[in-house]
Amino acid sequence: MIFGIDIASMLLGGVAAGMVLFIVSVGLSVTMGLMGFVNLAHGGFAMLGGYAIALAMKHWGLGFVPALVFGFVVTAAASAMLERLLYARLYRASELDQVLFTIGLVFMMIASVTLLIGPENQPLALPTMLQGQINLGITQYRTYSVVLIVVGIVIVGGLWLGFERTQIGAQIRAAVDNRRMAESLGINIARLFTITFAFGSGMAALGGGLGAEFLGLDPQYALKYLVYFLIVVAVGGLGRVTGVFYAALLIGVLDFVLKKYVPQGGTAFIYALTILLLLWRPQGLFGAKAT
Amino acid sequence: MMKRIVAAAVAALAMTTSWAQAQEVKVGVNLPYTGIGAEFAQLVDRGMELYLKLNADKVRPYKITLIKRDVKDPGGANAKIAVQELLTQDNVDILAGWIYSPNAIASAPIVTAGKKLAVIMNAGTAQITNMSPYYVRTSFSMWHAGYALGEAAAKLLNAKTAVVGYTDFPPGKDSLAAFKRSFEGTGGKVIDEIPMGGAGAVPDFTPFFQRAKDKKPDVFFVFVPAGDHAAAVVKTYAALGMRDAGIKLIGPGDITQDTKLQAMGAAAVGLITMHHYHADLDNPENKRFVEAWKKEYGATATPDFMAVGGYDGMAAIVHVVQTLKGKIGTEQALEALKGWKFASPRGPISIDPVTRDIVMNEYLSEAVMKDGRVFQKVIGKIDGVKDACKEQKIGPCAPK
Amino acid sequence: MTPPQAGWADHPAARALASRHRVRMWEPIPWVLALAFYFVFPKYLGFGTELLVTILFALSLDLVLGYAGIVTLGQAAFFGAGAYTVGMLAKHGIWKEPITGLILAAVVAAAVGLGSGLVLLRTHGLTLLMLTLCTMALLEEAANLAHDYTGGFDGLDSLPIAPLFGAFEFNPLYPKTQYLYVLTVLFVCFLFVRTLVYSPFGQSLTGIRENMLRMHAVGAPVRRRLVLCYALSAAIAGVAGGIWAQANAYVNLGTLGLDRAATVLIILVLGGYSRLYGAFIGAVAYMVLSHFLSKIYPTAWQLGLGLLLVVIALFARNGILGIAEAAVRRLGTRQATL
Amino acid sequence: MTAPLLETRALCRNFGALAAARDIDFRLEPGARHALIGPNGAGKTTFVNLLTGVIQPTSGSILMKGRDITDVVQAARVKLGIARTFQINRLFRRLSVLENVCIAVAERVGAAPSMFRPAGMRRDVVEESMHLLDTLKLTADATHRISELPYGRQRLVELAIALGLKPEVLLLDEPAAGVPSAESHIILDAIDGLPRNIGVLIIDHDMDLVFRFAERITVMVSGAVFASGSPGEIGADAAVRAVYLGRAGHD
Repeated sequence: MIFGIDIASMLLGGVAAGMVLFIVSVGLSVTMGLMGFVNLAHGGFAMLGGYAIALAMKHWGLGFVPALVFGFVVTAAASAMLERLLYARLYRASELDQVLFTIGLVFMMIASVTLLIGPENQPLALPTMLQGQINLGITQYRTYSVVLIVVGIVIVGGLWLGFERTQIGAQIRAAVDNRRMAESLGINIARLFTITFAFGSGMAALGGGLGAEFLGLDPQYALKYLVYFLIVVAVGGLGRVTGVFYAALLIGVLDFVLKKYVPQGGTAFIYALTILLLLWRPQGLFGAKAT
Repeated sequence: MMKRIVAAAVAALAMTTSWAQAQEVKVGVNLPYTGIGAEFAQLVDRGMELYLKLNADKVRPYKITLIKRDVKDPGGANAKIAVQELLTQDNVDILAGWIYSPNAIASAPIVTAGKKLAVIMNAGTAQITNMSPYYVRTSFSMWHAGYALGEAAAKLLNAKTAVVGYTDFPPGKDSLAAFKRSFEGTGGKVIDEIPMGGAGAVPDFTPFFQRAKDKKPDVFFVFVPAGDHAAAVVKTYAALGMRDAGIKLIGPGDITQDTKLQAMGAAAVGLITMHHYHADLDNPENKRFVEAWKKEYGATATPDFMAVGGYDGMAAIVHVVQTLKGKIGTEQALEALKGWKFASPRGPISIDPVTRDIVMNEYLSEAVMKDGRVFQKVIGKIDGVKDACKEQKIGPCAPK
Repeated sequence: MTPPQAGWADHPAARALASRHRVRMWEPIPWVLALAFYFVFPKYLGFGTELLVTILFALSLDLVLGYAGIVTLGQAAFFGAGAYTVGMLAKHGIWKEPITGLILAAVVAAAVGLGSGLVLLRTHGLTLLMLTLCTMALLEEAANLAHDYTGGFDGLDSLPIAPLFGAFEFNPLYPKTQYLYVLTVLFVCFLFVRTLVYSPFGQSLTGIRENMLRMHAVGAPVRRRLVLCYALSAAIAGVAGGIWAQANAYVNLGTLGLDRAATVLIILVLGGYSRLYGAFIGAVAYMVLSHFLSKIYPTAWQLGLGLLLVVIALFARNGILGIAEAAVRRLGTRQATL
Repeated sequence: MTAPLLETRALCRNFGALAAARDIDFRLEPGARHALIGPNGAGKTTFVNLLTGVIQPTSGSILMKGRDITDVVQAARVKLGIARTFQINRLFRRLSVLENVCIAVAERVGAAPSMFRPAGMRRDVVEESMHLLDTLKLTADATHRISELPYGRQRLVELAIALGLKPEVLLLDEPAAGVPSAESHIILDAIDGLPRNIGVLIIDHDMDLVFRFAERITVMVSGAVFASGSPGEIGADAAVRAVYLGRAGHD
């Protein structure tokens, strides 16, 4: 029984952490897979979105859910503009130029937020009903973790449906698999890129807001979790929604379990694990075989 | 005739310059104005500036110029260059700042070579003041609160068992060592020690706290760096229902840093901390300090222990300037500070003439709800606490 | 097939190829400037030393990234390996002599490069990026965990580095010796890299960068070349790290971090990669800007830097040297191919 | 009878459920001028990739002069004398034409591992490369970057690189595709000028070129050898005409 409770709490904690990773990383995976664009500014969009959500709640008294919607929309719109104006110019540039450009963008985001709002952590108060503990029958657990898991499942389900059942989803899948083919089929790639990019950034914003309870929210957010997001994307495979989902859960749960039982190891495990996984399957656990 | 005028002019110029030199004292400040420590830099910076502003009459007739340098990160290298340039290019009379211990450690050889008074306003690793004879600390060492709390936990909170969770970097290990030594020395038992990730990014504390909860200790002693780590700790503690499980969360005041406390809200209620300062301390100096702070930086702004480190550090510098009449000789400056006493917002403080570290009161406080805000109620006080690490010559503080 | 005839060596293409490695008119300029810096800015020698070390580090990255086309985010692993080699040997009283210390640093870093290269260089793209990044992060964690030897988060301070040639002390406050020492080492390493990139080996690295499939098809042992290049680059990065530790008498986790790896990448791309002198231009531009912007306006230097990076990436694809080359070409001046 | 220059025995390669090469028995004799034809997707390029070691066969073996080289890696097969050109140009686009060839020649003569002597000072390499360019009428382009050349001339550089390896077996994957017809004779002339002991296998869709060049033709369909014989035999084979030439005729 004790053992069961232990397992349950570990799974709940790990899966909840994994959900946050998933929500932020999924956009990065799809944009990187679709556009082949190394977008290191993705964490910046999560940070900006998180701020939009936190500030809307603080200054306008918006509820948590409306604020999340607001954050999604604002970030998606802003990123769509950035994509049209700047990103689009670099689609054919080398990986390195893309890295340079997006790092520059992150610096600007961090500096702007620091100047305009301040360097400090931005508190994001959850609604009372999401705080505290919930009785799950076999065990008590943190309400918000459970909520996050439910939200994450809803999101992954929605994304899956969107990917598998909608026109635009089919187009994205086609373009991820073979961009030239998709273009020759008359898919408007530029429009597809903008939509995907905006949507991915919007998701990052949601992740920034939803994850603030665990990860906090400050200007440096844009960089400090980037490695984790990249690990999830690399392990999950580029452009794979379900791949990112499983990878995020895997990393979330393993990280949780290892930290709980072997805290002395620090984050070393997760790096070692990533190295082993990527050596075993360089295209990611769920990625398509590189051609 | 012409010659004489020129000579007079030169003499006058020479006088004005030497007069100006006597008037102006250059203080080279190194703080991480950008990067993850920017928030802390701002607090210390404001503390210094506020002291100068409130005590303009005490500074006169001298002029204190702050030359500020960004050290960006705790990496050490940038701090080293900053300190070196403050010494060799700006020819500062006094050095000040140091948020991060690694920066203070990296700068130590340069401070020693530069032979200038260096006032540490935050960095808390115990042995730092041993690393250069010119270091004087107006902030705290991890041992001040950690050691005091170990004793208090056993005696005042009647704790028999404790789990220690700490951020896995030197101040965290210091804090663990300090708490463990006094807690076990007073009859308690530390049943688990949990390193909780590095100081860089705030981890998700859930797995660590889950582990602590499973051990069912009387108290859970947590040291994490002030700021975002602390906010996450309090949230996680509340969310995992550890209070209902009868586990008291205790720690140095970093977990109830004033700037974060109100945002923690009800989750913070019941936290018990040992620290040398919080904004709710009841003494006239602190009342004046907090009021001035809010007037200066906005009604929602609040000073905290970092701010008071900057504030008291500047008080020490002004004392040196006044005592030496604006001509700063380093040996004399150190002499002037040894045994210097000051009525700080944190209560009476002095500089230990032997270790050049601060001597101050430690307050045991409990966070309670009062008038719709979280209030830190003092429930115990220890006067004149010295850094126990150096007092008892333990581990890294032992003379080599 | 008729045998190769003599006389082709006079063809312009052959002559261009044969003269490519010759020292160009302007090449002494950076070295003269570096030497002049010593006399003109004696107060800035600390900064200058850091700058020279950064150039050396960026040069090591240029070799793998600019010439062999290996996009890595883990170059600081080798910098750190070199720095910790020097630091740990000195702190624990095993080896204090600086020059041999650098050789040891190079050997250790090369061994790390060889080992990790053998395993990692089978991959490419994002996977390789993540693998190099994670390897570096793993080393950083290891250095943190082994604090009894490495000093952990605090690092190892006050390293007892012996005087250079037994005569020249490393003064922490006035790093004159350090500056000249680093400059000399940089020069030696630069000559090595320069020779290497113009050699047939360097040419084959360029071939691998330009078209790996073709290199396989001409019978080149591609992976062996890449691993060798990776190890050589690691050795140079190790020298950079080692000399950094000696000049600062200090080593800590920052030598192994992502910050350092990302910064050196920015520097190289900013200056212009696969151009040898891109490392110089990039390091000077980046460090001078960040140093002085942060002095004038400490809270906002990052904004200016970010803007600069964005502008460079958008409008000057080949970094600052790329802009210069384009300008020179537009002026109609004959430009030797680099 | 001496062993053939290159031989495959029951060579198979599957990609998942798809058999891209099925039981291919193939012989390339010394001095052969052999053409491999077949409809798109017949597995011709896969076959070349198997011969050069880019991919490994699922089963079967490859022999060179009687020696089993199935497990020999790609680079080592080049050293044994198997060279190829690619269907789509794979060149060092930012390097000069001369350098492109020099890289191959340097690799062959064993100069490439050398780290100290400047590449341009290897006169033997440079002169041989220049000579090759001359053979292919590329001398005037020697200083140009590949990216500055028209596609057709880039094809010639492909060939020059392969010739720079002094192969015994030369595999040409559509060497004339994209080359203006006025220049395609340069390719055939160059092949004609090769020593007679070299075996050449050419894959092409250009039937004029194939029939002009080949002394023997193998037809592949769906990953398997469909027919093999002299140009006359293949031209007269009704089945071949039905599956391939006939269809091509309708295009």
